[in-house]
Amino acid sequence: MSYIKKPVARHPSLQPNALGLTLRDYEGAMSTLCAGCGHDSITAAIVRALYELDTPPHMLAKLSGIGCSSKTPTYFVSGAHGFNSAHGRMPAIATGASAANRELTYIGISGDGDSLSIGLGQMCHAIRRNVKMLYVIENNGVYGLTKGQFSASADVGSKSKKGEANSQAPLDPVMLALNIGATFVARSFSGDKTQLVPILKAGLRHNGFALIDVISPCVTFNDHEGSTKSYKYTRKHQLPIIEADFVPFANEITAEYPPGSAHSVKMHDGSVVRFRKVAADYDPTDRVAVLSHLRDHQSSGEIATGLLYLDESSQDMHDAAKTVKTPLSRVAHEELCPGNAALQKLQQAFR
Amino acid sequence: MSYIKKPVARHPSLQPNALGLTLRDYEGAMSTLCAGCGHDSITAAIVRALYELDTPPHMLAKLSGIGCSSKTPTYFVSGAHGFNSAHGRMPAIATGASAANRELTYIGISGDGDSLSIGLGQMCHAIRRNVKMLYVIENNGVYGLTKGQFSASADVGSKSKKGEANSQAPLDPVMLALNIGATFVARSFSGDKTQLVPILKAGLRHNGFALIDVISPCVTFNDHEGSTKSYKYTRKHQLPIIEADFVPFANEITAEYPPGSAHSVKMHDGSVVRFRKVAADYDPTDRVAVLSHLRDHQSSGEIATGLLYLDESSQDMHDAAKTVKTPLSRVAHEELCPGNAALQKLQQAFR
Amino acid sequence: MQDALALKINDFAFKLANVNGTGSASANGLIMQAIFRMGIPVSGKNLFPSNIQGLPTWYEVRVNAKGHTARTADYDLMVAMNAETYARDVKELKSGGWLLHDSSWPLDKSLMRPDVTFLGVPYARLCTEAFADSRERTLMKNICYVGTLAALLSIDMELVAEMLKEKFAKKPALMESNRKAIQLGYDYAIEHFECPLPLRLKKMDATKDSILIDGNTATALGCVYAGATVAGWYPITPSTSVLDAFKGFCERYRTDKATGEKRYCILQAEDELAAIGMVIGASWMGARAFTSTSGPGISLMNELIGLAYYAEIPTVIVDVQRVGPSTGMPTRTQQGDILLCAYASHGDTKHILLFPANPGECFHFAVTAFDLAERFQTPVFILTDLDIGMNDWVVPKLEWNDQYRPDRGHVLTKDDLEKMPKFFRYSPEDELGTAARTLPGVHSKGAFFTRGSGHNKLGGYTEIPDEYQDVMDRLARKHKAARNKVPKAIIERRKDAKIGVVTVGGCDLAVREALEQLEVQGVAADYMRIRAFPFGDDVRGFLDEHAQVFVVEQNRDAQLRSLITLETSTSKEKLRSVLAYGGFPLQAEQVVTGVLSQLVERTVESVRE
Amino acid sequence: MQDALALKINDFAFKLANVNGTGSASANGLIMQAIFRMGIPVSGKNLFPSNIQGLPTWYEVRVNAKGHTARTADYDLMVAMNAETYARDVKELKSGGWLLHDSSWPLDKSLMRPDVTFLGVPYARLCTEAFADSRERTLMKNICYVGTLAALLSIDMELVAEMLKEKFAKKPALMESNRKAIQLGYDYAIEHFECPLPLRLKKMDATKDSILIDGNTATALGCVYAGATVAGWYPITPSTSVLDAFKGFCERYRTDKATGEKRYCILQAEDELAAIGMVIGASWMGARAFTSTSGPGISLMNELIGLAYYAEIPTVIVDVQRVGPSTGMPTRTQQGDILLCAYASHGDTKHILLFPANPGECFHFAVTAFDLAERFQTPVFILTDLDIGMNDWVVPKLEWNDQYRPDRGHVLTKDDLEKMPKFFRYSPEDELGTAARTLPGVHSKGAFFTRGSGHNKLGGYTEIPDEYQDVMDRLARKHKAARNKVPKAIIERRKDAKIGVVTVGGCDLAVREALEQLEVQGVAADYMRIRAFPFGDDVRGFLDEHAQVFVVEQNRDAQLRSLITLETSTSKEKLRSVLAYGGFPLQAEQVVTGVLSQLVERTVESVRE
Ligand SMILES: Cc1ncc(C[n+]2csc(CCOP(=O)(O)OP(=O)(O)O)c2C)c(N)n1
Ligand SMILES: Cc1ncc(C[n+]2csc(CCOP(=O)(O)OP(=O)(O)O)c2C)c(N)n1
Ligand code: SF4
Ligand code: SF4
Ligand SMILES: [Mg+2]
Ligand SMILES: [Mg+2]
Repeated sequence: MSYIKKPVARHPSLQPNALGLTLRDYEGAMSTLCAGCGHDSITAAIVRALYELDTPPHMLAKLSGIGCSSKTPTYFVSGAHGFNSAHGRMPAIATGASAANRELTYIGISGDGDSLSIGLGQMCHAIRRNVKMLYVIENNGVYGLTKGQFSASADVGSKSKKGEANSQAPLDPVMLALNIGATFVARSFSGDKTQLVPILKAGLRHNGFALIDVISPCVTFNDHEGSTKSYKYTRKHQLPIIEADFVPFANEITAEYPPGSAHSVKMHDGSVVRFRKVAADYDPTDRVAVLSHLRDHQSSGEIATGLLYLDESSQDMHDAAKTVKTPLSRVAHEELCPGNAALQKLQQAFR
Repeated sequence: MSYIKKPVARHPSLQPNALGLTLRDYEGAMSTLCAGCGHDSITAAIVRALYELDTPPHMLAKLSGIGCSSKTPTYFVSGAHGFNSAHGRMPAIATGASAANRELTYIGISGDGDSLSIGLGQMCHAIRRNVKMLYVIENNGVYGLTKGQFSASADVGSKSKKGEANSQAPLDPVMLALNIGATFVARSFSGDKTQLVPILKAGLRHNGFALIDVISPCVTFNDHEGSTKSYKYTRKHQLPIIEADFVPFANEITAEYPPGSAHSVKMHDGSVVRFRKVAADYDPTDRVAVLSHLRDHQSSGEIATGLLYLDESSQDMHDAAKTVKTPLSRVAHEELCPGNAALQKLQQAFR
Repeated sequence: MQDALALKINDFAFKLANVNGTGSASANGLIMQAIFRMGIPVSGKNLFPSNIQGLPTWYEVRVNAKGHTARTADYDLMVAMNAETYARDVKELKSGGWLLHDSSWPLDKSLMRPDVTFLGVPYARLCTEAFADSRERTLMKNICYVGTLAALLSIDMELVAEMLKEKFAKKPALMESNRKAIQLGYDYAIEHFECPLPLRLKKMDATKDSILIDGNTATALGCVYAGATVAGWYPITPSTSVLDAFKGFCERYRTDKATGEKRYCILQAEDELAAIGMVIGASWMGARAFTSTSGPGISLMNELIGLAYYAEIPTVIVDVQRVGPSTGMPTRTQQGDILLCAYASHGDTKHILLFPANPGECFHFAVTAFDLAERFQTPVFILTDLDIGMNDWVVPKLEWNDQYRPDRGHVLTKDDLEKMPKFFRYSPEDELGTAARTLPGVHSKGAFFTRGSGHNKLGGYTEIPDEYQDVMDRLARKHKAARNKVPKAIIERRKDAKIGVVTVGGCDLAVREALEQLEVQGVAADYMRIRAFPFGDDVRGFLDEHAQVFVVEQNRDAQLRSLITLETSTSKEKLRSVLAYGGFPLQAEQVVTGVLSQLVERTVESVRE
Repeated sequence: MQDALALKINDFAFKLANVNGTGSASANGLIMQAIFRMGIPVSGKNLFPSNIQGLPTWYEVRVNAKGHTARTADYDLMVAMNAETYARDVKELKSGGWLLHDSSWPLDKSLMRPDVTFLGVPYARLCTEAFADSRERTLMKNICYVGTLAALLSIDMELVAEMLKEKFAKKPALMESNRKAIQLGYDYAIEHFECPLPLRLKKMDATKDSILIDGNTATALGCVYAGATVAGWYPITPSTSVLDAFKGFCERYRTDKATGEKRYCILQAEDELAAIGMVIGASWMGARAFTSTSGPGISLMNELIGLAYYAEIPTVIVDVQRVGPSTGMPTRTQQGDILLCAYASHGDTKHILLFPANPGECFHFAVTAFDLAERFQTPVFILTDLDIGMNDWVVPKLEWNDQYRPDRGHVLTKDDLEKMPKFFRYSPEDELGTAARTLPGVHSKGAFFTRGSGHNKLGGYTEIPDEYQDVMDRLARKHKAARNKVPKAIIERRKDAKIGVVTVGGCDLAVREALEQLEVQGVAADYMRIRAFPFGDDVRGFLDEHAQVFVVEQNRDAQLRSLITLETSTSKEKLRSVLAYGGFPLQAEQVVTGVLSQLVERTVESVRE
């Protein structure tokens, strides 16, 4: 833990957003993570994204499982509703929460252990349901809070602090998510805030499950030589293959970006994600193409980053279920209880 | 349940195998499944595969979770060690069993509910560990034993008996397994025994986790019009894209099939899998190619079947862990207990 | 033979042996319903296998004018339609009874019984002659015996006809073949047997204000009326039909006719760990949410139940108990999850349990469960069992008070929050040991951080002993405060009763019947049926009043008795157990012998002393 | 000030306040080890946060010639190295005590205490002058105070030097800087303070036949010696180090020097549901297998524990208890899983529990656990806790009997099978209520079908009540039969003792110390430490002998007392609870007040009566 607050915290932009709130209003308690932990940079990016999106703090629900990563919801937006739940169970809890109140904005923070080991099943099924939420995996290749065991995202050959090499094939959340039909898939690096912030914003506006896998080095247990999740290694191998700008509804100039074109995708709420390709002929709306494209980078040892895939046409959980627009938690009892007359009528069938 | 035994059972080939056992010796208790259930045909194929491979019954361990599919281990090889465990937990139990005794042959039987819902995490991690076992998913798109709810493998739009359409994207065990690094991936159809038997045999000989997804219609809850897992639908859309013959070690003529060539793959124990391509330029040893190939079929609504992918070069769980060849369950106590002298020596470090 | 048996009117039992998946369910349902409509107290117990098609299955019907409709194993009549179990079925029939069988095939002479009257009807032949389609022939064979029984037991054929009309209103063809089959069986009986048997039915009007309903349907209905909007569940016998019914009712009552929009959200989870997680998430957001499962599911929910307890999130869990341990016998009934549910999860935890005894109580307790869960901000379990949940019961018509409004417990409104300087989740403590909560999205001041890790009374993270204990002690007080807010026990006293008999849930009818029999044998006992945990003063009072108390329950380890021992001041010495845990619904006989045998013991002992 | 305090030799306590992740652990370890090597009974309690780096952490050392080394909260000396907690730390120090602090910065005057002697050493300055590298400066600051304490408490510097040699044999540079830092702190003290303090250490030879070891290491060692070959686990504080140690020992003793082949297989599972599954699979195959976890893990294993119980598969589960419910306080100690483990899973289940009190017993009970698990073919829990598992304890050297051979229980050999006509898994029943099992792959006749669903005594699937009950009743007999095969209780009697005090596990030292204090105050009590469940005749005997029994345990709900109440004939009335559950190791004071307060109550009551 660092007694000095993170940079962002030290010099908050005093510029208020549309709600009249400053960046500082989106901060949380002081981090208790190790100084230099990648997770803290992600926290800072989340703070900025929410601030720039003018999110009313109390309309935000931030959930997590258990782990160093899962501690971070305490470190942003004190004014939001937080739930630091149980190890690997956040996806189901978020699903239920969203079922009950579709009005709030949901952010789930998880770790590679929390999401790819104990929580693998729940994460995959939350993706299948396309629960409307931003799902952040703070991926460091180890179990930080339990002191550095390999996680399921550790690469083959990656060395532990004690020097032993991991022998099991890694689970790549990006590939996995694309494979099982995720509608928003991104990868970034805690050290690359410029890339991170717009992706987070787009994810927060996505009409469904927005998964972002963020390589987030664990300085204490996995930042050494031989680790493939260290700052050094990631800086060396990270390759932004597509850049995304998020253009909120207001400032949108539709003329320029014919909706549907591969260059810009119109979000559910009218805002637009504008893609600027870095890698030639990369189409972030073609799942199959994206998959093979990523495989190529993988085999050449590169970590492709960016908002890799986006399908805004899909239905989220509520669309598919045809749930009322009013949050179920607010539907009046009268609208829910059929009453005695109906009961008596019904019981004629029970004779 | 049919009071008459399945055909195979009625006319057992009286021809004894190398162990002097006939087909009948590989049968189990009478099936209590619905007459016509796809699972029973798979049982019959397993019986034949084991008979043809001359497997000593008591050297076989058959495990399952819970479900109609998971009941089937009772219906084959009465002389084997059976374990009908708990819903979704068979992969872990099989992993532990194999860790304790690597000499036995392991068959795990599961269902789409057992493997893709409650057991998804465990199946994926068993694949990661490359546990040496044949893993059969008897896939009918529903929870049979609990009377027909959609499972995670139900296709979008597939109709339930009551007529409602499934809205969630299906999990495809084949794609999933390929994606997370499975070393043997196959798909077949309970109605296609000729294709099934050689695949099962190859899987039983594979040096790692051999996954075979078998479409196995549920005649009672998912064999109606509008279902995409019915006999009719599957017969119509199944497309064998690659044929595999299994050539046991003995009868192998290495000359003809240069090992390593795409046409034939030499198994760990010396036997050979010979591929005969149906689809042109299909290479069952090239993961990426296989993936895109399968996607193409998928998008054109075809169910590609066959031994789709095989990597015999990989290490199984024990190879990776460098476990002794002797089953751990048989290692003598003397070899495990360091004894008092060692204990006294060790304790000098505890002063 | 027959004279051996006196005339038995509205007081007998019969059993039907079938093969499952052959339509016998609907035939047996018809019989049960007809008797019900004749105004006679009746019960039907479906003893089915954990299998979909082809295995033996039985259905037991008991009629009893006095309303004693608990299960009984002494059958006056056996309908033996399953060749596979024929031998066993013949044996089970009581001496002097009648056995109805399909005489299309010769009877196995070795299985004849001189003390039983065999009535043969060539069902297979009759149906082969009458019906063309082979599948129809098998199905109608079973419908056919409905007619025969109508003749033998004098079931009102008018009623039967009426029921067919209602049942097959939309399927005239099916109605016709059913009618035909029934008539066939009826005519054959009239023609060949002396009908009715001394065993017969006579119209009463004991059921006109009652309905025929299973517990799971009633539970689901209760959840709808309580205003539950979110359900997270995973299929498991015998609880699946709770969600089937909930879905049905929601489609009917909660779907906007115009837009098709749904005022509910049912989530079929990937497993029970997810199901309970969804319920916790939804309740956290302020919706009324529940899950329904059985033993194995409770085991899997164990970790998150502790989270809901410690983070104080209202959670309603329906446990339709089946036979454990492990997979056990999924289609058999038991009360084996009492202790597990009372103390579910690691660390120090205690929960609220409700024990309905019949579908009527399932309906009302479902509503109570939500009120208690929100009032005490904690998990509440509704423990029913397979017998209550899946069998049809005759219960008084359900009534609903339209004045009912959900008890949301201590929840702060927008205005409350507006007025207060600062909100803390876990204090101040009110008289129930709870503290005010807020619902997300209502007001910026209402935001707080929920956690399953150590927290102090302000909701802040803590690792300080006193702060931790502070909250844990309040949770203990809270559970204690629930004592007299939960449903009271049902207590029935008898003159000069020396002993007390305590029971729970589905044991009700059998125990009440047993007490009558005991009284006849000179043993008067007071009765108490516990309906909730924690135990209220009424329960404690009853226990204190009696020098000897028998606890009747359906499990091996005397779980209710254990809970009483731990959670009341009753001395163990006076508690004795009567246990039945084979998986079939409890019978009065089991209770009578259980009590008598130990009364004897007792005297022997006192002699010894 | 100092004269206010008499000379205290080998009988005092001090506390060190640090920031975690700054190397204080190794400094504190050095001190503890040095005192141990001086032959003085000592204990060290590490009170650390659930965090990796930067939060407050404390280490408490108690030396006591008489061997009373349970935790005590009355500190004679405070080493206050953490600015963040300085205020709290000053307060906690007892009157007349000493406070050692870093005088590089001025002291906050408002926090001065007249009744305390403040000893300032400019650690930061000293280290900045002495060391170049900044990281080294922070680390050495902590090492530095080791020297000061050596001077103040007269810790033998020779010993310290020796220890450094051993510790840094391979890192001469590190050794040098450590030596230097310690010397700095030492010299400064000698120069500025009157050393040693009246508080001081004097060599004894009470520890020469002892070792310094934590419970998790000892448990792991026991598993190695028991011949466990398969471990399935998932990381969780405070149990992770069991597997770290097991791995270390296996690499050392079970790896073939030549081939590098391993005679063990450790599976880091994806979660606890998988971990227990792996153990069950491996045990089914005949290997000795175990898992190690803490509360949340036990909750997740709940379903499969029932499978192991019902299918009768030997299973060894280590539960290093931490504070619940839910995530609770992961780095604090408690005994809150006793009831959960005793009855884990749905349906009727009962398990065998072992309760080691210190690392020595952890070693031996680990071996016992495997013997019992195989002998009774059932799950066996080893319940330790964070205090036992993660703190270093002084225990007698471990001895191993090379004659030991695993008790595999009732297992049929190839020959046995050869001779017998047919093998049935669950019968015949032997005197322990178990039946013979076979190991897969041994003989064709040995094959059988294992299931968690209903089965009869031949191992066949069943849904028939009697057949099901048959097996369930045997399981109950089996658990009962284990009573006198489990480790006996430790019983210590006192002359004219009127009351009995019962406790379990890590409460041992504190309770024994408390009983001495009580005796001084005229309250003589007999002592019993329960070491296993089911309770043996020894336990029952002790309970029967005493008219009043106090049960001391570390949880809120009196879980051990509850288990005694349910599983013995002891009347509840005579059982009283002394509970401590804040998360720190138990102190004698808590026991003394707990007992006295209730003794008083008692008399008051009797007056009332
Ligand atoms: C049921 C359960 N099992 C195990 C643990 C212990 N545990 C806490 S965090 C954690 C892993 C965290 O790893 P990850 O999700 O990658 O987060 P990180 O600390 O690396 O950010 C584990 C195993 C737990 N809290 N609960
Ligand atoms: C923990 C648990 N939850 C739920 C169940 C109920 N259950 C039994 S089988 C089954 C699903 C089986 O579906 P599948 O695996 O596809 O097998 P199938 O019957 O379709 O062959 C379920 C949910 C259970 N036995 N255990
Ligand atoms: S241990 Fe690793 S993941 Fe955890 S806070 Fe420290 S650096 Fe971050
Ligand atoms: S229900 Fe379906 S899956 Fe089960 S046995 Fe019948 S046909 Fe097979
Ligand atoms: Mg991690
Ligand atoms: Mg299925």
